[in-house]
Amino acid sequence: MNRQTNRFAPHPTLGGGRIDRSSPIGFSFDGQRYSGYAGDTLASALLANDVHLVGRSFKYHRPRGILGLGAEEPNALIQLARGNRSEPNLRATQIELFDGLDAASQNRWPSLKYDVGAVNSALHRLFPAGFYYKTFMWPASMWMTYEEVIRNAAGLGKAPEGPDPDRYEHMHAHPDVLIVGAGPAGLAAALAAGRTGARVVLADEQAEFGGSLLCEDDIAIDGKPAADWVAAVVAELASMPEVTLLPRTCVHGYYDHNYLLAAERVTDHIGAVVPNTPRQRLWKIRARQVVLATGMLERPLVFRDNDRPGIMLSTAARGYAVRYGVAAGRKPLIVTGHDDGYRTALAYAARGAQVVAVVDLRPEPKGPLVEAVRQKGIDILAGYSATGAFGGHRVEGVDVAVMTPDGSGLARATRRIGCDLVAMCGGFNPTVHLFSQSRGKLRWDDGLDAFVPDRIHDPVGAPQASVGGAAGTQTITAAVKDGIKAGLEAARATGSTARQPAAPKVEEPGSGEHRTLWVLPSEKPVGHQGKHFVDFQNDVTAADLGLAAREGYRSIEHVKRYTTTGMGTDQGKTSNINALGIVAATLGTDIPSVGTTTFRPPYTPTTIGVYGGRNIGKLFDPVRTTAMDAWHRANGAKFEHVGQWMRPWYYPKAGETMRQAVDRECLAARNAVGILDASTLGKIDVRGKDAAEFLNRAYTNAWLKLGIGKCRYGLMLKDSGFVMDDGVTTRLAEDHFHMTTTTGGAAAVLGHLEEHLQTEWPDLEVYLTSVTEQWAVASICGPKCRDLLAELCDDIDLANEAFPFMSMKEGTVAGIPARVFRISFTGELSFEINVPRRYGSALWNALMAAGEKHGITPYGTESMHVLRAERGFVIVGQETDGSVTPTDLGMDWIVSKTKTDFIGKRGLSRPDLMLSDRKQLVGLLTEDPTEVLPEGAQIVAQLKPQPPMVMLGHVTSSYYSANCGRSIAMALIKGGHGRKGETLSVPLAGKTVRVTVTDPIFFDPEGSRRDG
Amino acid sequence: MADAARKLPEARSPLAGHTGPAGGPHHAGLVLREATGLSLINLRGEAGKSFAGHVETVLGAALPTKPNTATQGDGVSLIWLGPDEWLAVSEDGDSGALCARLEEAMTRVHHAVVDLSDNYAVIEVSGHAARWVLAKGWPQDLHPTVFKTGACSQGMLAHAQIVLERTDEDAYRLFVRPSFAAYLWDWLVDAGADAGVRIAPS
Amino acid sequence: MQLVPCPWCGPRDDAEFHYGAEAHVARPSVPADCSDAEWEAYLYLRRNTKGPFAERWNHAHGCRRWFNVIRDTYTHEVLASYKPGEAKPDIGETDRAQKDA
Amino acid sequence: MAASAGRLGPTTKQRYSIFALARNALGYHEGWQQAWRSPEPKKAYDVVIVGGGGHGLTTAYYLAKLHGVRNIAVLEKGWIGGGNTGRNTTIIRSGYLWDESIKLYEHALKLWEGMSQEINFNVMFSQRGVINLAHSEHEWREMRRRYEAIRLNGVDIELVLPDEIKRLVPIINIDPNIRYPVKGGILQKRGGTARHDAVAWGYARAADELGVDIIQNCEVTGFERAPAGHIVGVQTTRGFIAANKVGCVPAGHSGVLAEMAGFMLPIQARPLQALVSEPIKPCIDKVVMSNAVHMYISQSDKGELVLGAGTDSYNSYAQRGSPNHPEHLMAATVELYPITSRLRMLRQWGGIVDTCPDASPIISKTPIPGLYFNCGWGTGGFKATPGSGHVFADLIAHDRPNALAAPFSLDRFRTGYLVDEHGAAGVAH
Repeated sequence: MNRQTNRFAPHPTLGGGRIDRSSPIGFSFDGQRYSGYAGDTLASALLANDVHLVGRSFKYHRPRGILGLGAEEPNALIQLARGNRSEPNLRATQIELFDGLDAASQNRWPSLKYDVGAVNSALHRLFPAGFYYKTFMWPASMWMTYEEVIRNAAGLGKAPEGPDPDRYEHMHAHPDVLIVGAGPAGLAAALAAGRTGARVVLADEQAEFGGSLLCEDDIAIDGKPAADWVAAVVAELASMPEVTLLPRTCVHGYYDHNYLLAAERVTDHIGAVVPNTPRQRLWKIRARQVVLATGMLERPLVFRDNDRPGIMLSTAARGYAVRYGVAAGRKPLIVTGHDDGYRTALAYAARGAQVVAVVDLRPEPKGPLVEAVRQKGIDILAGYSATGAFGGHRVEGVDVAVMTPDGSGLARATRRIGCDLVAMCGGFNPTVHLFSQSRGKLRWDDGLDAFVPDRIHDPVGAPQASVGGAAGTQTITAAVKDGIKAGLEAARATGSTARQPAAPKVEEPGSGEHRTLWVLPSEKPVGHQGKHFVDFQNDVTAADLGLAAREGYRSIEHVKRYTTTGMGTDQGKTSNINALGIVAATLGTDIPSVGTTTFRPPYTPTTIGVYGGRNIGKLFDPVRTTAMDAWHRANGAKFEHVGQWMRPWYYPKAGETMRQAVDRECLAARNAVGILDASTLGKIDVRGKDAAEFLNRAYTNAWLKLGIGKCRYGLMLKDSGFVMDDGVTTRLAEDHFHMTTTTGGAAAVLGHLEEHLQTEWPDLEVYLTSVTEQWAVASICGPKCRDLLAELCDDIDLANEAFPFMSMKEGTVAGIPARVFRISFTGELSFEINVPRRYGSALWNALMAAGEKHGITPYGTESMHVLRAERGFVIVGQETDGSVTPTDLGMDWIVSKTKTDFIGKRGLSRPDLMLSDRKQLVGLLTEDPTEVLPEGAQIVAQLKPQPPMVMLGHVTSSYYSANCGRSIAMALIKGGHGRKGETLSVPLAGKTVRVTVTDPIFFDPEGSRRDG
Repeated sequence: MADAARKLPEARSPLAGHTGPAGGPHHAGLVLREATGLSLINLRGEAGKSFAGHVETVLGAALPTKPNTATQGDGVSLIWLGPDEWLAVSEDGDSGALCARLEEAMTRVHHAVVDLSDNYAVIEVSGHAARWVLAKGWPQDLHPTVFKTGACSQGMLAHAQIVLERTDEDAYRLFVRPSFAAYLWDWLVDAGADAGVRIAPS
Repeated sequence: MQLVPCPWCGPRDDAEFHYGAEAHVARPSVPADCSDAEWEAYLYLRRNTKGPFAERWNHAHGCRRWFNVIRDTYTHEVLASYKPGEAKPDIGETDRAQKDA
Repeated sequence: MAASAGRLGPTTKQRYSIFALARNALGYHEGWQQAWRSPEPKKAYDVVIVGGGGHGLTTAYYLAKLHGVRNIAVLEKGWIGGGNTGRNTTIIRSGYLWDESIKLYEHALKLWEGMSQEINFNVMFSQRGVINLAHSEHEWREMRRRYEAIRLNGVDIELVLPDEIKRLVPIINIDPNIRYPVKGGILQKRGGTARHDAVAWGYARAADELGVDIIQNCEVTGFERAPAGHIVGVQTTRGFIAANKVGCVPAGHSGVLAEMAGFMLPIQARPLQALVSEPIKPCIDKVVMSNAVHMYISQSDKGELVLGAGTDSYNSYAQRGSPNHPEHLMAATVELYPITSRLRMLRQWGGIVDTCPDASPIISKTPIPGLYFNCGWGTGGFKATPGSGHVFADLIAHDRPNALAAPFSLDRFRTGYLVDEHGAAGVAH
């Protein structure tokens, strides 16, 4: 294990950083063992061990080091762990160190030091932005080969090998005030809002609250170090019952009406499995008020070869020193146009580093910070440009030169200064991603050289405020003051109030005017020597942006997509504004007129698994089961999904194929007793004096005169004239009906009817109530089923005269109060026995026991399909697909000729629904009776040796029918009703089957078996 | 319905055989129990008319008219489901008799009285972590100041559509279609893992 | 996730609702008198306004009632919600442009 | 057609190739011309195309190339390719159900196959294969009907069973006990993906070479008609532009333009959301679509998994949707592709799809003579891009639809002729 050579010794007054030097943590990177401390990130620990080379850039495979301190990091992308828990593309700056952490660099082969991909950097002239649009087109056949090479070179990390062992969950929250970001502004806002007793959620992506204050050692609040104020505020917030503190929680998505998503890392930092605890939790937050306190991000400077490892943002360099006690370099050089850069010089000098120089873009930098650095005897090169950096796997120095007054060129020759760390400060961007996601309008602030929030999108529906750095505020004093004001106003707007807390006294270094140069001038024009990186991750240079503008890709959205700037995993956090500045200059216009690209969620990449939550596996979607489900499972049923229902498909006995089982079930149904669980059919209670009139309007046939206790089959259309559902409705009383629908159509039919009642015919006195699951239904059929029922029911006269077809009797079956319907979907004598669901399995068991001697045989949906097809009954959803009319189905008999209106009537008389050659329902018999056509097969009149050929229609249902002793099929074919007796062809892959068109009824055409 | 003189066979509740044995850690934050034997009657009618009076006389509880509230009577609670729809929940298990009395009172009034005692499974969710666990799958605000005792609401708990009623400080009652009951029970047990789950005898 | 104000249950997530497109498109009282074009207009032709739009929502997972909302289909601001049968607030819409086929 | 004013021949373009790249590398790539000119709009054109997406640009290209119309303008209210062209999940296939749809989408697929070479712009059309999965018996039966209809229309298609699907897509979960098990599917080997932005830029460049004026930041605000009713031009944010014929191809905004022209369409503008993961090494090279769980997946050349969902159910022009759809999409993705759980979503967005009651497009004359509409593509627009432009150019040039476009007239909603690509309306029994 290397000693941590780059740790600063703890400073007598400034301390040793927020790490715990008493608890070392062992970890490995690319197989090499290192150690860090509790409180380190992987990045700070690597730097502590003098590891700067951490990755290879996406396109040119240039060696890359750590650039940032947190979410903005474009380079240090890490593959964490191995096997099923492996995770690609994590930012080392955001991985909290834990014992045994196993990290690897990405996008390099064979190793980080010696990467073959670096050849791209050597041949970089051949790979300008968008080169791939201009080549790989010849010869056309080679494209897929070229693409294979591109795909294997692309991508950064690798997906894990197997399924994710960790669990995730969601959590809904409804705070009065959501505060995003727990820096000075956010903490102040939370304090002000929390003290009113309002419901407050304070979320921050870091493990500790405090934001930028954690990385500064030159700020005092109320006379004490800023960290003490942070600790005090957090302690008070923790004591408030209605305040929820969410560290390690990144609010990453801002949607309509103050609905925000945040992902909490619950156990990632522990690096061990915690039982009964999700790895991450997705907070779904509906906030009445939102306060955005998301701070600022520092901009890098664009100069030649500004991507050498060891060149990083100034606040990052300072953060490693102050927060983690790490010397990112022993001989730092600062390049800045902003006073803030001087704080980094002071921080390093105070800790014993030898600050080589401060290169200041401004000709006459002045102010307290500048004076402090001067007094330290540090060389300040005013009005200088960093013309370029040099070094291979580590920066070794920069070339500097005096600039011309306007900063466009060099006034004198360059000279070289050696250093081992370059801390660059290109200015600061308010973090406006969430504000922009909420569709707020930004405006360009010339003073700041940055976009700041301007107009909130929907102040009434989604009230919101931005404070602190996120609003472009420059000082901690103003940030805290604004935070208090915004927090209190937000709480008051939701009805809670309290005295406004006094703003604490903040002592902080003042800073003066800054200077922004989008590209630092060097000896050669941009693009002629070296690479001026704008987007470090996607290897986009200033020259690429110039090329895009030159080729006519002028809109910033075109520039972004053509050069892919800002499209990496850092989403342009360090590159977007620099790119805008350069594009505006290239087009000879200003940034406001170039505009910005749209900020899209998430703020930082978010785990797909946390969005899935616990709605996966067994809980992905409900499986609806009937009251008799336990029996079906116990008796070896094979199941079929029907919508969300799980229905018995067939009941194979030992060794039976599906075909054999279905044949046995169908024969038993017509020769002994078949029993089907029909509980899943939709059932609707229809009540009210206008119930019959309502049915008259909903169905195609007549309902007014249906007798009490009588049943009638109904076909339901949409107003387009196409069939949507069917079922049997029974009149229970003058004003009371019991309607059934198909299993799949239950919700749609209830919705369709309820919509017409509420919005078209509110005057009708009709109430609908779903009773689908009140009743369990066992349907028995076959010649012996009356005898079976008679054994279990002695209070209903089951004789045909007393209990005719399509009628209903109430009585007791197997001791259970029941409604018995003479409804038959098989064409056999049939009784559908409805009992309250709680007695469903008792009824089924009683029928099975008593039915033993009658040869009772359970049958599933497959046999039900065969039996009904034998009788020519259609199934809505199988014979129909939303474009079929009653006439097409040969069901003119059910369409009332006398009613002036019903839903669908006017639709039926539209021209294309009246054509004689529409696709119409027919039966098909194959020449070879054992040949079963595949459902969906197409029927052709003129057979061709090869496709294409004109198709007449398709097979909707097709089975082997044991009862008919042959295969049977139904089909919808053009002009079908006029084609009875014709012979047609069904061309399948490999063979063609000859078929004869018949009536779609294959068994007991006269219906003689119906009454047993 | 024929009288129940004959011995009724065994009735199975929607979650029979699924909840597993009663028991679990005493300190469990989540306590689950299937409530059985209740009469659940769906009522539809016009709140402002005599329909409301008939309901009150028969059930002994005033019809709630404020959306998403429930009123309690002696052994009965009336849950608002819509501007002209309520669910009466009675501890008197003879739902047939209750329906008959209601029907008789309302012969001349536009109404619907439908016995749904088997159309719902009823799951009682209680314990100090009840709200925390429900909030994992229930998008509406459950804060005590917003969803007070006696409040009710309809919506989706995970992927099941339910009626949710707050019956006490840390106690809720869930009404869900029986075919979704097993799914919802499994979801609750899974979501309660971090709080500890105890199954109370039903 | 928009907040849709159900006139009975109050504001709820849009995932609780079923959408019904343009409001105030009544089913013709005597369909038999409608031309094919008029029936097409009832079946399929709906305003598709960008901006304040009178539309129908059904609180499918809640009280199951249909109601109308004025919502801006671009900014998603919700301007009003009202029960069926209540008059449509004026949002400056011209009357339904009839297809003069 | 008005005689085209005295314009010189179209500006000839440098040929794109590896040699051109090498040549320009020597001059620091400062020698490349503009891909398209972005001129100021002229006062009058023979034909004005409203909508600068893929469909609008291909229409202009084919009008100029095949029908000899030289005086064309494409008016785009924002930046070309900024609408659905820049927001879709780039899937290309022709495996539809109805003959009319199969013929139109296959026509487009054939045009895709020669596109990069024809417009000398690499659109990276990658025929890696598209699989539609069936997750229930009912869906498997529907899939079989689609398979037979496609096959007999002479289009390449294969039935594939779970084991074969696992071989083609190693990361898929074919466990028969998951909630929506893979029952099988159909594979179209010639289907695949393409780089969507490149289609807009490539056709803009090719159309510009033929003299088409591509005018961005020019929103149409009204239509002008002659007393007799014929279209005579459009009002725009950059002034009035005369035209003898106007072809509108504005995708999500078709309802807005129709209302401006005084007639209504059966179109609703609905959000369609999609998302990409962070770029990873190749782990899936097929495109796989699952209707039952509203989820489809492919992997871009850069390494990002591209995931798409079904549309949101409400009207919206906000180019964004509700987060419950991506949430369900990602639950389905983890269910069918378990290794994706620890990958991370990089970016999510939405487009405005113009949905039709029968999920089929409208390529049609309109009640206003000289005004033509091409819209209603819903979620199927990108794959149809060259085919749509080809037939729409033909319609505009000849003022009548050809055989491919005829079934998609606006009139079909009046007559009841339905090309319903929703698939089976309900669930059987």
